Amino acid sequence: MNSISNLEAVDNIINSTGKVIKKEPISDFQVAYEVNKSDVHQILTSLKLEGWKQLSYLSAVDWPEENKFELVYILLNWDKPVYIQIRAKIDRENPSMNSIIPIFPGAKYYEREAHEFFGIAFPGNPDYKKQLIMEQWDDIPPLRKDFDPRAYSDRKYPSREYPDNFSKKDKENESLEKQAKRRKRARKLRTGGEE
Amino acid sequence: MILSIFIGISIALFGFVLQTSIGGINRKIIGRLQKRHGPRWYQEFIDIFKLLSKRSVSHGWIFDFGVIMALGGIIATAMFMPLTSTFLAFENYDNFFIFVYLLAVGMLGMAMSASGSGNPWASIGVMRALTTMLAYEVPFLIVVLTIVNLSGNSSLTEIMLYQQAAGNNIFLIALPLGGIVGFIALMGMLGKKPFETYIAPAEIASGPMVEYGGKQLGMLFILHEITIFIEVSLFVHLFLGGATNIFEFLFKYFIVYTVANLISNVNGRFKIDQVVKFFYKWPLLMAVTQAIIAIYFGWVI
Amino acid sequence: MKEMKLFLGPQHPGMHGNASVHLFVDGDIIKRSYLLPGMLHRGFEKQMERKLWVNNIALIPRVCVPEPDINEMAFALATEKLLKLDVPERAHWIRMIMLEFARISAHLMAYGGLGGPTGNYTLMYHAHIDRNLILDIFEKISGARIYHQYIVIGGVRKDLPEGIDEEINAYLNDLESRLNEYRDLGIDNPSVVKRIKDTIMLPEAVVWELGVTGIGMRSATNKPYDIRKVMPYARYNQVEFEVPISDYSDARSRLDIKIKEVQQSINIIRQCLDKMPEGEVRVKPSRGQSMRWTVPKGYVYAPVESSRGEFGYYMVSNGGTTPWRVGVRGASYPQGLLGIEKYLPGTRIDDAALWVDTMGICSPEIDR
Amino acid sequence: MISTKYTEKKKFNKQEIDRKWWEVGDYFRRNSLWLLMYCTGCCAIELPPSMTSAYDMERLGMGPMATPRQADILLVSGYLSLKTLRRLIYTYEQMSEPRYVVALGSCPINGGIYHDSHPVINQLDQYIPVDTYVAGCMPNPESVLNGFVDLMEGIKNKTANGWKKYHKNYDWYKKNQFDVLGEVVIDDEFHQ
Repeated sequence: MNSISNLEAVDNIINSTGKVIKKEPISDFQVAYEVNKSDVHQILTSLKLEGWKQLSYLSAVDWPEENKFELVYILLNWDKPVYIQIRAKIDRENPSMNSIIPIFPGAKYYEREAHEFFGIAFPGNPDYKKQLIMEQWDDIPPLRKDFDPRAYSDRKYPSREYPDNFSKKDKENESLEKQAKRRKRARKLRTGGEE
Repeated sequence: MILSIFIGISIALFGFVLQTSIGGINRKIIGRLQKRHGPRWYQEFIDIFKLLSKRSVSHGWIFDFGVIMALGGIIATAMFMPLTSTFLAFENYDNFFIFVYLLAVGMLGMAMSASGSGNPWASIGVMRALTTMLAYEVPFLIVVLTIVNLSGNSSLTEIMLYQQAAGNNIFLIALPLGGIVGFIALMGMLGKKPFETYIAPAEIASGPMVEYGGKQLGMLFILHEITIFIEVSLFVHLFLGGATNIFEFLFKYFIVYTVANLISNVNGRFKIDQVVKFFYKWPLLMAVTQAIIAIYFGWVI
Repeated sequence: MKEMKLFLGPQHPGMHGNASVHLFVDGDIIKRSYLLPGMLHRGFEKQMERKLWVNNIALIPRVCVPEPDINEMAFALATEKLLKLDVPERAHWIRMIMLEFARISAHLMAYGGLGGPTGNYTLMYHAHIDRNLILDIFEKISGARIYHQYIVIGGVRKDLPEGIDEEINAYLNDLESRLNEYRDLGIDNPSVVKRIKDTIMLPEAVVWELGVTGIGMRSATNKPYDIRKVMPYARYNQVEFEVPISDYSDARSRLDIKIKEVQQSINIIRQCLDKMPEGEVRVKPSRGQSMRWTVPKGYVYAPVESSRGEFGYYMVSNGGTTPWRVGVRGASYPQGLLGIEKYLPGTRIDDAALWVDTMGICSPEIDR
Repeated sequence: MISTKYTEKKKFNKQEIDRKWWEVGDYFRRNSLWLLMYCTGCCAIELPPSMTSAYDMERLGMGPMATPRQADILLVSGYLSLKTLRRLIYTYEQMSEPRYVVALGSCPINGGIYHDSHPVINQLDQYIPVDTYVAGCMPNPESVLNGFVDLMEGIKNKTANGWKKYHKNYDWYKKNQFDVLGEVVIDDEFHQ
């Protein structure tokens, strides 16, 4: 039950099933592999057969500069305690990835959530298109980097207006007020005059 | 006749006031059991009057009429209830079977009204309430028939007088098994845990009461208080030898209700099938054994 | 009979938190069921991407409300792994005290929550008053009752106050003496046992299929699958404790394990108070002013054993002043969503609320 | 200055009698406030301590109730996502009058810590009238109870009349609700 030998075992399994683009050891109990999109299913299958039976997490990361989404699968084997991150990049335009439900049935709702938050399609998942967390969402998927929740919130929900003299002015706190004024000016300079 | 009706209505009103106050005191006692302060003793009155002062929504005439019918039925039942062995409104009309019959009117009125609301939780609650009723009625009636057989009369005052007569024990002692069955059935009638299945706030959102609000709920609360008054009084009269004066009645009433409440508050509630199985197993067996022992062998303590 | 549709929640006394179980029933038997999540969604993962590393410390406890400290711990662990930062020795022990108290409070809440579905409200009242005393201890340590923001990146916010040891010990003795009372009132109470025994079974195959962790997994597999044992964080490798297990998973055995875990947590806290060294409690994670902290590039997943199972943060940093992506693995995600859809049908209406309670479903962490 | 001229003694007209009865009703209403157990957000975690033995809300005659029809107070405990707001409005309209709304936490006041979050609304009183606010994140049980005592004062002084406001400005509230929620009827897997 030595964690170093466990990491080597993982290395062997993954190298025998697919091509590894990049390997990142993170700690004694965790290792990350970046693989091709086409290899993901095979690697997950062979890992599951070797005892990595639990899908801990499935999600995506947005990389707008590279124009890619990165899918992350995190697996865990309780008997040989190693977390494995399997990462694969997919295109940002019309993103799509075959579902892993046949391998890990527990992925059903993770995939639905990824579709809702990133707009990634998961053919093979019977109802990935249905809405789950949000109701009648009317904008681009919210976890994409180009979505601005501030702007959406300002547009959709009226916010409370406070008059300038809302907070009581205290003689002792004049220094704080000066500080606030200074900060406001700095913010104005930084944002180019916008509030 | 007019005087009798007046006395009868006064008894119903007295029952309401009595049960509401004792219910309030019990809430305080239960509060202490649960390590807290508890509400004021007159809180139940405030709750009921508040409900009557609210505006309410109607769900059609069956919904409204059912509540009124149930309340009327229960008040009519309470009018026949003797308080002591000598004080009652209608002489010779205090037969046990009158109460069994008239209580059903109240139950059915409530069932009708609750189904009239059209809420699925309410119909599940009504189904459960009627099933529970079927479950506890059988053993209870067997025990009561034994009592009727022993005392030779089915009038409540006669049964009371039989127990108070010299040489006879009260039936709780005379028929120990039957007394236990009677008390378990009383818990079922009162809807106390573990037989609270048809109210079950956490499962079916308080069942039949789910759609009631405002005035109808206030009337239901009054109905509920008077029903409890009738049921507990029945137990006092049948098993505890009734009362010779009003203070004895109050004392016995308070003890019975408080014990039932205390037992209720340290128990969980059964599922509906468990309620039925429970009542048709031990209480039924005990009731039948008691009947055989008492009637055929004549072994009465 | 026609299938009837019922809503267990969001406004329903049997439901813990703001979520809704949609039941299609035939008589009393559930035929189909769904959990409708999302009522507590507040865009957490998006919010965290927009806030500085130090600001996030204030935001994260709000992910899971009944047990906020695990969020702080997972976030701190993940960030420290990215920074390759060593936390002072004393901070580890203080963190363990906080985490174990949080576990006790969450278990007491869940155990008292048994009072709702089974109707034994006295149990609920008793459990909540003990939990309230823990909140008072939290208030003394960190200044807040629920959201402590105490476990921060690089240690804990401040040292323990003077004289808290005696208070903690007194409380633990008090609680320990009452555990038997809890058993009598709850899982050993005959009328409650009738409700919770042999219901809501969780066979081992289902555990692996859904990915259930925590008490559900340990009760079904009969193996000590606990992250504190399997891959220890903080100083869990230096304290002695057992992981309660069972080979039969029904509602009762899971609650039994909960009470046993409370006992183990009490033991851990006592050991922590004994073994805790003196010294610093906090180091600065990065250069410069806290508003300009940066964290090196990297991907990391930091798991923590919560009261409901494996709770983890997946964090991606691109070297900036804010996290690039934060993903939260809610511990009750599998049994909450897929479990209710697949394995609740076939049970009775009465059991739905018990599923929500004994599986430890926490809707804020599902919705985020 | 009080006029000393003789005036005929006023007879009680119907309105006056109604007002008197209403005041009697107010006494009962403020001493028996039933909460609706709807935990909309995270402030609900401080409700069990204030309801159960530690602070014992039942002293004040308050208690939790299972269904909206029976309840008097709609307790908005914390932030409201759009999805919850829809259910909250359904619930509010089901409650029997007079009904009161108490908002806990800073999120219903101005958005609080989620002021720039996409699914969370910023201001509750745009959609339903609020009688009492209890600020704080999260408010202690003491302040929660204090909020309820404030509401009782409000009922006594007739300032807690949000439900009347809702009737009076019904169109305005409906317009706001419609603006933010869009379609009222939802059609998805969960609402077949």
